[in-house]
Amino acid sequence: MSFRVGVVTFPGSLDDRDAARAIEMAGGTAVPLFHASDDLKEVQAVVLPGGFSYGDYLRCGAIARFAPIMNSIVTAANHGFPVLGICNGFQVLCESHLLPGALTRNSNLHFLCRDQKLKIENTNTLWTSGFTAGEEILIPLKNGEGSFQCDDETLNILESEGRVIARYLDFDPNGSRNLIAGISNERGNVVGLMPHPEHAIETLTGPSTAGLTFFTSALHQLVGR
Amino acid sequence: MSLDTVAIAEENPNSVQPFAELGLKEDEYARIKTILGRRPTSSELAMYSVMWSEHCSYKSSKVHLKQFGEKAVKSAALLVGIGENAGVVDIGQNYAVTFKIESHNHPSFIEPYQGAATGIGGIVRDILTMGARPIAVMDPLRFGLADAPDTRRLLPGIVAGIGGYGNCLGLPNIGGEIVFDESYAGNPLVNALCVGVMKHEDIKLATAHGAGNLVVLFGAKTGGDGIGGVSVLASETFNSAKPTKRPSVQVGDPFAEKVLIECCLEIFKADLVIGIQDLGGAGLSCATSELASAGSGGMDIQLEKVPLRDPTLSPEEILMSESQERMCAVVEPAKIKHFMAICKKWDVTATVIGEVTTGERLHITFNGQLIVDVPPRTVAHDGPVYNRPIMKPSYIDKLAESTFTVPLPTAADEVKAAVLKLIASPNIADKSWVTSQFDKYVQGNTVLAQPEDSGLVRIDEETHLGVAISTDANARWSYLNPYEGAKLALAESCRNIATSGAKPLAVTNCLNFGSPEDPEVMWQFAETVRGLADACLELGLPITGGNVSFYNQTGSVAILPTPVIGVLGVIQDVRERTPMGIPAADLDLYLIGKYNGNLSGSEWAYLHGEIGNSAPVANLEMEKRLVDFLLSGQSIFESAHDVSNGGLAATLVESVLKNKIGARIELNDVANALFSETPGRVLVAIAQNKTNDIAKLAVKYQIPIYKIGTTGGTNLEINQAVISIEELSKAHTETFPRLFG
Amino acid sequence: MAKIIVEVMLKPEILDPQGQAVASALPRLGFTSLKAATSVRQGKRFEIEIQGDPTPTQLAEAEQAAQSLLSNPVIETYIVKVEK
Amino acid sequence: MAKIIVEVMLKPEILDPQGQAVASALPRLGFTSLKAATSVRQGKRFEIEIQGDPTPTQLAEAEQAAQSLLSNPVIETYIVKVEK
Ligand SMILES: Nc1ncnc2c1ncn2[C@@H]1O[C@H](COP(=O)(O)OP(=O)(O)O)[C@@H](O)[C@H]1O
Ligand SMILES: [Mg+2]
Repeated sequence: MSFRVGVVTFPGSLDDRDAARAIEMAGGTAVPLFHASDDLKEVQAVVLPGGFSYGDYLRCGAIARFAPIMNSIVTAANHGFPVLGICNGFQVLCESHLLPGALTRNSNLHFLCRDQKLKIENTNTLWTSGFTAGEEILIPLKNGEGSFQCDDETLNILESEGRVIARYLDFDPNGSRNLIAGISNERGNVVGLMPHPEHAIETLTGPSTAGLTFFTSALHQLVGR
Repeated sequence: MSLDTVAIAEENPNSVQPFAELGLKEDEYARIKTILGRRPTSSELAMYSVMWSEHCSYKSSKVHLKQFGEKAVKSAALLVGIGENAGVVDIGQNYAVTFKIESHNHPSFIEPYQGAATGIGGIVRDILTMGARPIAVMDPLRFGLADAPDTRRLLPGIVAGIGGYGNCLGLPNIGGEIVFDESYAGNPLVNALCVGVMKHEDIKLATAHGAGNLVVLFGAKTGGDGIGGVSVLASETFNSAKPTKRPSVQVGDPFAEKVLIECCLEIFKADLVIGIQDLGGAGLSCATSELASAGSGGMDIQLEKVPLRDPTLSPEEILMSESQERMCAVVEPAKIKHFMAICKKWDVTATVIGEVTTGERLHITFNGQLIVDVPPRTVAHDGPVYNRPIMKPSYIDKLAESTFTVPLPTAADEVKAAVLKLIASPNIADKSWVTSQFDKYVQGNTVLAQPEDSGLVRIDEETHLGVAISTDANARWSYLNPYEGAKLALAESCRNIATSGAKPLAVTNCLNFGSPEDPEVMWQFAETVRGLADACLELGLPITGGNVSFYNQTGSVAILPTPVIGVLGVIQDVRERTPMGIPAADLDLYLIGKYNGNLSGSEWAYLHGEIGNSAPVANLEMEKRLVDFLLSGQSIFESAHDVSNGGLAATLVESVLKNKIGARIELNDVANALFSETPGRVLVAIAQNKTNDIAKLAVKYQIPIYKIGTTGGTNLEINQAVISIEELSKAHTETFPRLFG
Repeated sequence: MAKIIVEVMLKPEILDPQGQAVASALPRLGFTSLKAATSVRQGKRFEIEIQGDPTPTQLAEAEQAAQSLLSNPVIETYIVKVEK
Repeated sequence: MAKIIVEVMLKPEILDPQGQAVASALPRLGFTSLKAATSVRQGKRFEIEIQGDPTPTQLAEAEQAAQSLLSNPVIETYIVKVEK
């Protein structure tokens, strides 16, 4: 059975083709979705890719959130539809209130591109089930506003419910609370991740192939293999 | 504000015009009058003045640059040569690649962030204009001393600007240079390179053919950017009340450019343009006159149709505006609807502003009044040409006769201290404080990027075809001997390409110099061009384009002559590339190529306040063999890293630090061996059972090779000197964060 | 001509690295009297310029825009005002 | 407790991509009455909080800081004021 995953292109999306490549490499079929349409084209999951939607001039993801495609995604996600937001996609998910908190300027105020070690904290989400608990992986991180911030109450909820899916290891790249690199919603179908798994799918172009597991995880769960 | 029309110019032939304020010489102004048979209108004057500026007309450099065409070998790979927005080369499999470097030195000094950002924006549009999808950028940079306060203002701003714009466009930054020297104080160099790829049939040219075809301006609206000089004209001649001072600073909108890129690529794919030109320096003046000049007919433009961001702009200013993120295309009427639909999809403003005519003249009207009536060629191509006086500077012979000494370490602890000192110096230190602000991963095809010898990008995911690019300049050698300096820069760039496993194919350049009106600077320039042209001939490489930046000086003191050379290489299978870092223990380390111990122009000498007395003499015949040696040996090299700035010491340390695998080295004449920057050398690591293979290659290509050590352990050991990887790493990485926070 | 102004600041409990960078630069650059500042925060200011006085609809929409678009209520607060 | 406020805006003739992004988003999101806005500009707001009223030295230094650190005179203008 084919596994159709939509990849949304907003004006200013950059890593959309890379996300599509990762989906295909994981064995799925990448389906391009355009911001201006609300048609999800019968995909079984959606990836919101990295980039600078609408230039991200106001706040990252602030304008993308209002795109027609997001209406469909928000509605579907509230009914358990799988969504992975990477970098700018994570920012869009927070702005859309599908995920709590917000991503703010890196604490050193610079854009930062580096190979970042992560610890996978939760393997119960759709997008992380292929990892072993506590697994350490190395994948690229590249953003200017990746510092995860939220109030204490939200943080407590995220931690106590095990919704922190990945944490930065060995190096704090941006001042995120509790070194949070990625979180999920309550149900585990919506995941936001600041680093870029789609850039760690072949050793030729990335620091590892561990990123592929995010995509194969969803594939295996949804196709039931 | 009254409008100066052609009719008025004919009626009032003797009106006083501020040509000098616009940078035109008296005889240049006279020449315009001769061409037109009357005085120019203020709009025409504005057009001629910018198009005949040094920046646009190459009036001081033209006579020299001719050599690039005259001497060049006829290369079958060259699909589009010098003269277009960027040259195009054939890399096989029906792919064509275009690449070019441009300078944005002066704007970056005034406003570091925006100056550098718009530098990236401009070169990317040049590449896009050829019909190519931009796939990567690079940024060779030069600054005054690293700890000077002005460098602390400039460097972070320039770096943030390059990242801010390039990252937002989704272009991986795959390399560049950062060099500090006091000669660049008050005059930093910000050069930007872009490379793009297309299929052969997609190549586009800047030309306007076919009477009745439409001229479309699309992209950002036109504002008052970059027209400081022309406001003088609008105010002093035609209006007693001066308009508000126009900003000469151009502000970039990378999002607008990103959308423009996608829009253009979709337009190209649907084959909707006859010709296309980006708007860069000199804005619409340049785009219209160049399109018309390269075409078969004339052109009529209705200037009032240009969408404005600032409604108070005068026609002169509209013609001159350097607002970013704009393009100009020539489109057949039958295709205009489709063209406009694609623009609409991407939310890009597009306006028909005129059409191609059967005549021979460029006519520009403003609300029905004729304000420009010129033969386009006279604006775009027939600018003045100067054969400026040249004079060999006296410092050259004085230095050549001088002897110089620098302290050299001998005992083990001295060697250790010297290596640590060298690798902590700003020119050699780790640059990741800078390069980590650039996205090198986007597009998912980056195989090698900084700090590798060259940037290497995959072009085709199925066939694994790829291209490599390196940019290099050694300004100290160019200062000592500009002819050899240019040759050496080209040789180094080729070597960097081959070290990574790619075959050098074509050359671009950005020649950064002081004032051409200074005969000594002009001599440096002439010698540089001669050297580069000779070197290209000898290496059999075509020059596909480039850029000249003059007037890089503070007061009467010129920068070091800085020819930045970019070489493009091709690699058939990117999986075969050779990385710089030592990948494993128990490999043999070989130094390929012979050193001569000369420390002139070296970083070690510079650290002791010395420049030396003579540049090395480039041995291009040997460099050619070295390239062949490296390409033939690709399959046996586990890693390869060339020896350049900082000598073998820097090469060793960088090779060790990349993967944190140590090495044990034995050297005779240790200090010279470590710190001399003798060109033509590469450090390679091979498996110990490959000794025979490398020896055979050495014989075949007559390249001397020296086994200097083995890999492994947690130290770099050089004879008796033992330096732990930790100590190396600390020395190498702490400098930039300490300087720039 | 009037301007509807929207001022957006990070909530006090949210880390403000830009404000912090300014705070630490001030004394370094010799502005020693400002060392006594208890806090430095950096926010955004939007100026929406309109012809004539703002209508009640415009003010209401500006308020809504401030809340939904111009600020993120998770981390920011805003104020809407009118300047002539 | 008082606040020295520094407002920094791009000069009117300088392109403001941020303001433009907001301007084009407003009508798209249904804030139609704001479509009539003649311009939308985005700038920065700094709040320097101090104990008690600002001294003349503090104000003078804030002015200087606004000019040299907080704004870029090549493309921006600033205003310094005090809020209680
Ligand atoms: N401004 C920059 N931007 C991107 N990469 C840079 C920059 N400066 C230096 N680099 C990278 O750092 C590495 C070392 O630079 P350099 O010592 O000049 O190399 P080489 O001597 O081999 O040409 C190269 O990979 C180069 O591309
Ligand atoms: Mg090198």
